[in-house]
Amino acid sequence: MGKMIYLDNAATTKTAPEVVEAMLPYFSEFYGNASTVYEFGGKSKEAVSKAREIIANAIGAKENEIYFTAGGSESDNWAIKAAAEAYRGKGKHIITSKIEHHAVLHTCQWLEQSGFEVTYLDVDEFGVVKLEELKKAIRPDTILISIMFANNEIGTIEPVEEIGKIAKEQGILFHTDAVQAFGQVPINVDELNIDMLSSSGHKLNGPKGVGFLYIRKGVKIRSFIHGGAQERKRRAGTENVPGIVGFGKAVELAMANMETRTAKERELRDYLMERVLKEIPFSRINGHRTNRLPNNVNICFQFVEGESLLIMLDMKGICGSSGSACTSGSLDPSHVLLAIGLPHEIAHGSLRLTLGEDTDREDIDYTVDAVKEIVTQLREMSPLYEDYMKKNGRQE
Amino acid sequence: MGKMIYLDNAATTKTAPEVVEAMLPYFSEFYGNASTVYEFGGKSKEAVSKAREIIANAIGAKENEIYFTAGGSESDNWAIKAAAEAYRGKGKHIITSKIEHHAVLHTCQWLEQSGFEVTYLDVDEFGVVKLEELKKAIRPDTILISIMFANNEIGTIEPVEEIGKIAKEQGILFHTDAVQAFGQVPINVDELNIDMLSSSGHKLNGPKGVGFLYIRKGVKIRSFIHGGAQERKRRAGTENVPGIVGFGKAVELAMANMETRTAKERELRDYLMERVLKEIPFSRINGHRTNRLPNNVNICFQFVEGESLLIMLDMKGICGSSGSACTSGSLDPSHVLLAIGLPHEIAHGSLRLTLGEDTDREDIDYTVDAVKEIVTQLREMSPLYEDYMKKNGRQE
Amino acid sequence: MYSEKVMDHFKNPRNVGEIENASGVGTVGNAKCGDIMRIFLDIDDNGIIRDVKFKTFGCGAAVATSSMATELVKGKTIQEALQVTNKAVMEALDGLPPVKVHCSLLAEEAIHAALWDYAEKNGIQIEGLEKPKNDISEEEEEEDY
Amino acid sequence: MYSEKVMDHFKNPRNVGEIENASGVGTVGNAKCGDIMRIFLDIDDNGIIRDVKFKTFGCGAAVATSSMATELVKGKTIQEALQVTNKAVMEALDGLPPVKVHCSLLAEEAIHAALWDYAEKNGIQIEGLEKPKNDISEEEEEEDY
Ligand SMILES: Cc1ncc(COP(=O)(O)O)c(C=O)c1O
Ligand SMILES: Cc1ncc(COP(=O)(O)O)c(C=O)c1O
Repeated sequence: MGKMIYLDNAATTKTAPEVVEAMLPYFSEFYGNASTVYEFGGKSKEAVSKAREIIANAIGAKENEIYFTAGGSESDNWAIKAAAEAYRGKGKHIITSKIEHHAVLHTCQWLEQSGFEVTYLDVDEFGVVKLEELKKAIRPDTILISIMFANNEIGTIEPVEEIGKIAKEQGILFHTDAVQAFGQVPINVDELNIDMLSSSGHKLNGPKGVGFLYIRKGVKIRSFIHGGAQERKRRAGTENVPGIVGFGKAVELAMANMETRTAKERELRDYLMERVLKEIPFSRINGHRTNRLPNNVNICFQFVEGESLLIMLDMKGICGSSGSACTSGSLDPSHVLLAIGLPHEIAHGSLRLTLGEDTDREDIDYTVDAVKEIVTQLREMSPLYEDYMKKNGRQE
Repeated sequence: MGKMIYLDNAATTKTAPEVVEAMLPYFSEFYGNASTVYEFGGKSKEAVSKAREIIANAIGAKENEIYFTAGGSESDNWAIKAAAEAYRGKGKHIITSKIEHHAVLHTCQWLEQSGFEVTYLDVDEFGVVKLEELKKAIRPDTILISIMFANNEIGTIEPVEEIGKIAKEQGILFHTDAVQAFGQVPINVDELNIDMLSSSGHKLNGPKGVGFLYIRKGVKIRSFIHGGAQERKRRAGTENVPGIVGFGKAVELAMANMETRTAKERELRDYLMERVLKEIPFSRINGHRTNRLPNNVNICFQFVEGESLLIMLDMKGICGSSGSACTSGSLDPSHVLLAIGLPHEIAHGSLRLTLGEDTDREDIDYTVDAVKEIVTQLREMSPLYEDYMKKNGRQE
Repeated sequence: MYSEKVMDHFKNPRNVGEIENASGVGTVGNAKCGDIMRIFLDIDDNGIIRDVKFKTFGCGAAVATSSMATELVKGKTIQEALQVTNKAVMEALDGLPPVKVHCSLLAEEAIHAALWDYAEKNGIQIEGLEKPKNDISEEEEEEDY
Repeated sequence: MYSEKVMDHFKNPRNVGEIENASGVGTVGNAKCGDIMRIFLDIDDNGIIRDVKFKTFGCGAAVATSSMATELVKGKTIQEALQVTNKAVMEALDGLPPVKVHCSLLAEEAIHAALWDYAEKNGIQIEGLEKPKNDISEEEEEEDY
C-alpha cells in the first residue's frame, strides 16, 4: 500500500496499540470464563470489573449501571425495544429525530409495526433538534425520548442538556445514542439527566464488536438478549473479556487526552473547512459550524456524486465517506442530509472527512488539494454542471 | 499461578495462538470498516468473506447463508424470536426441549408472554429427546422446532437427523443450537435438514464475542438487531473484523484436526469415567454413555454439593464446572440434571469436566485422584452422608 | 466491490466529453436518484456511429457503464447499437454488484434516448426503437433470502 | 466471589464433626435447595457452650458460615449465642455475595434449632427463642435495577 490518509474515523478507528496490548493476555493466557467459580475465571472477572469501573467513571455513572454489549447497534436496539416492552403499560408513544442512526430509526420503525407510535422530530438547517417541536410532541402516553448526542454524518451536537431537562420534568425516559460523542465531548449522565446511553468501542480506538449500554438505576428495562445470567442477568452471552478489556483501555486513553486531542482536531477541522470553502466553488458545509464534533467535516460539492468522489480520493490514498458507512449498499442519499433540507442531487454529492488523533496539517493540505482536483475533474464530466454553466455562464 | 489443569472447555476455550495471530493485523493495521468504498476497507471485507467461506464449507452451507453475530446467545435469540415474528401468521406454537441452553429456554419463555405457546419436550434418562413425544407435540400451528445439537452440560448428542426429517416432512422450521457440537462432530446442514444453526466462536478455540447464525436460503426471518445494512441487511452493526477472522481461523483448525483430536479426547473421556465409577462410590455418570460429545464428562457424587467440590478442585489447580457456567449465580440445581430425572439433592452434587485438545492422561489421573480425595473429605462433613451411613451401615 | 474492468473504465473513462452539434443527444436518469447520463452521438450518412461522447453524474458504476457503452457502440451501425443491451455492458465489464445493475440499464436507455433524438431530428423511424423512458425507476431490490 | 475470610473458613473449617450425646442438635435447610446444616452443642450445667461441631452439605458460603457460626458461639452462654445473628456471621466473614446471604440465615437458624433441641431435652424454656423453622425459604432475589 502506498500513502494512506485515513479520514473516516467516524466509520471506525484504528485499535490503539496499547489497547491491543491490554487485550492480548485475555485470549490465550487468562482465557477463563468470567462467570465461573475458580480463581482462573476470577482473573477475567476482575479485568471486566476494571473496565466497567473506567467506563462508569468516564460518564459519571455507577459501575452497576454499565452493561456490556456487542456494539452501538445492539445497545440502541436494546434500549429502545426493551423500554417499549417495559413501559407499554404507560403508553405507546416514542419521540426520536429524523437524523438518528439507522440503529435507532429502523428499530423505531420496527416498533411501529407492533402498534407503537413514533414522532420523528425535524431538525433545523444545521441538524439541531428543535426543542419547541419536542415539547409539542410530548403526549401523556410518551414513554421514551431517544435523541442522539452527536450526529455521525454531519457532526452536529444536540442540545442534550435541554432535552434531558425536558424529559425529566415530564417523567419520560431519555435515551441518547452517544456512539459518536463519547470520547469526543465530556459527558456526565447525571448532569444531563440521561437515563440510557449507547456507546461502541471501535469508534474511539477500541476494538470492534463491543459496546455498552448505560442504564440508570431504577430504569426497569429487561433483557434484549435472553439466556445466561451475565451482566447482572440483563445481557446474556459469555463475556467478551478481551473486547471489554480493550474497550476499557481505549476509554482510559481517550479520557486522558481528550482536551489536547480534540483541541488539535478542532483546529485542523476548521482549517480544512476554511480552505475548502475558499478554494472550491459551489461547496457548502453541512452541520453546525461550531457546535459540532471536533473531528467532523461534512461538505457538499454541487454537480458531483459522492461515490465517484470517494473512489477517486481512494486512488490518491485518501479514505473518506459519503454519508454514513453503514448506509452503503443503499441507493438513497443520506436521510440526514435530506433532513437538514438539502435537495436530493446536492445530498448525493456529500463528503464526510473525520479526523483522528494522528491526522496532521500536511494530511489536510494534501487532502484539500486532492479534493479540489477531483471535484474539478468530476464536474467536467457532469451533465448537471454543463447545464448549469450553459444557463449561468462560466463565471462564478 | 501454580499448576493448572483446565477442564472447563465447555464454558470457554483458550483462543488458539494461531487464531490470535490471524486476528492481529485487523486491529491496528487493516482496521478499515468492511462496509466502505475505499480499498483499505476492502481488505477487511475480503477477510470477512474468507472466514465466511471457511465456515460455510465446514457445515455444507452456502456463503450467503452465514450471518455473523456476537455469539451463541444472540444467534439463539435471533433464530427463535425472528422465526416467531416471521411465521406468526402461520401459527403460534413452538417446540423445544427441557434441556436447552438458557439462551433458548429464556427466549421461549419470553415469547410465551406475548402469546406464543411452547412445548418443552421431555428427555429420557440419558438426555435424549423423545422422538415419539416430538411427533405427538406437532400441531397444525407449529412454526418452529428448536432442539440443540448436543447438550452443554451432559454432552448428550441429540437425534438431529431424525428431528430434521420430521421437521421437513411436516414443513416446520428446524433450528439447532450447535454451540457445543460444532467442531466436535461433523455437521452437514443439508443432510440433516437444518434450517437454522447457532454457533459461538469461543467454544472451539476461537475468540469470545463472535458467533454465527446459519439461515437456510428461503427462510424468511428478518433482523434481530436493526440498523445498518451489514450482513446482507440482516444483522446491523459494524463488522467485528478481527473476531470474524479469528473465528474463521479457529474453524479451519478445528475442521483440520477433528478426527484425531476427538479420538484422543474420547479415549481420555472414557478413561476418566471408568476410573471414577470404579474408584469413587456413590457416583454416577450423567448423559448418554457413548452418544456424547467427545470431550464431555458429567458425574454426580451423592452427598456432596457441587460448588464446594469446585472450590476444592480449584485449590488443587483444577478448573471444572457444576452445571453450566452460565447458570452460576442461580441457586437452583441444573435444569438439565432435573430433566433427566435426578432428584434435587443429587443434582446439586454434579461435576462437569470438559477436555481440551491439550488434555493428557496425566491430567486425568491427577484430576481423578484429586476428586477422590475431595469427595471423601466433603462426605466426611456431610450430614446427608452421616444419615445415610447410620441407616445403611458403613459397608457399601 | 467493483471488478477490475469497472475500475479501469472509471479511472480512465473513454469518450468523456461533448459533441457540438451532435446528431443525437440523450439524457436519462435524474439527479434525485444520483445518476444522470448524457450521450452524444455523431452518426454519418450511412447510419454509422462515427463518434460518441458522454457526460455522467453518478457513482463509479454509472461512469464505467457509460464509458463501456460508448465503446460498445462506437463505429457500429444504428441497428448494431440497438443490440447493446445492459447485459452486454455488464458482461463487458465483468459484472456489477447487484445494487448497481440499474446503472447498466441507464446506459442502455441513454443510447436509446440519443438514437431517438437522432430519429426525431431526422424525421425517421428506427426499427425496434421505442420511445425511451427518461428514467429508470428504482425498484426496491428484492431481498433474496 | 468470596472474601478471604470466607475462603479461609471454607478451606480450613473450624469445628467440623459430630459430638456424641450432644446436649442439643439442630438440622436446618433441605437438600433440595442444596444446603443442609447440622450443629451439635455441648452445653454445661452453667449454660455455657463448652463445645460445638457442625456438618454441612452445601456451597462454599454454607460451609464458611457454619464454621464461623460455631466459632462465634463457642464458649458463650446460651443468651449470648442467641445474639449471634446472620448479620453478625456475615460481618465476621467480611460479607457474602448477595445470592449467598441465605446461607448466613441458615447458620443462625441452625444454632437456634440446636438450642431448641437442648431446651426440649431438658424441659426448659429459653427466653427469646422461638421454635425455629427448619428451612429458610428461598425467596427469588430482588432485581435491584
Ligand atoms: C449450548 C449452548 N448454547 C448457547 C450458548 C451461549 O453462547 P455464548 O455464551 O457464546 O453467547 C452456550 C454457551 O454458553 C451453550 O453451551
Ligand atoms: C451514531 C451511531 N449510532 C450507532 C452506530 C452503530 O454502532 P456499531 O456499528 O458499532 O454497532 C454508529 C456507527 O456505525 C453510529 O455512528
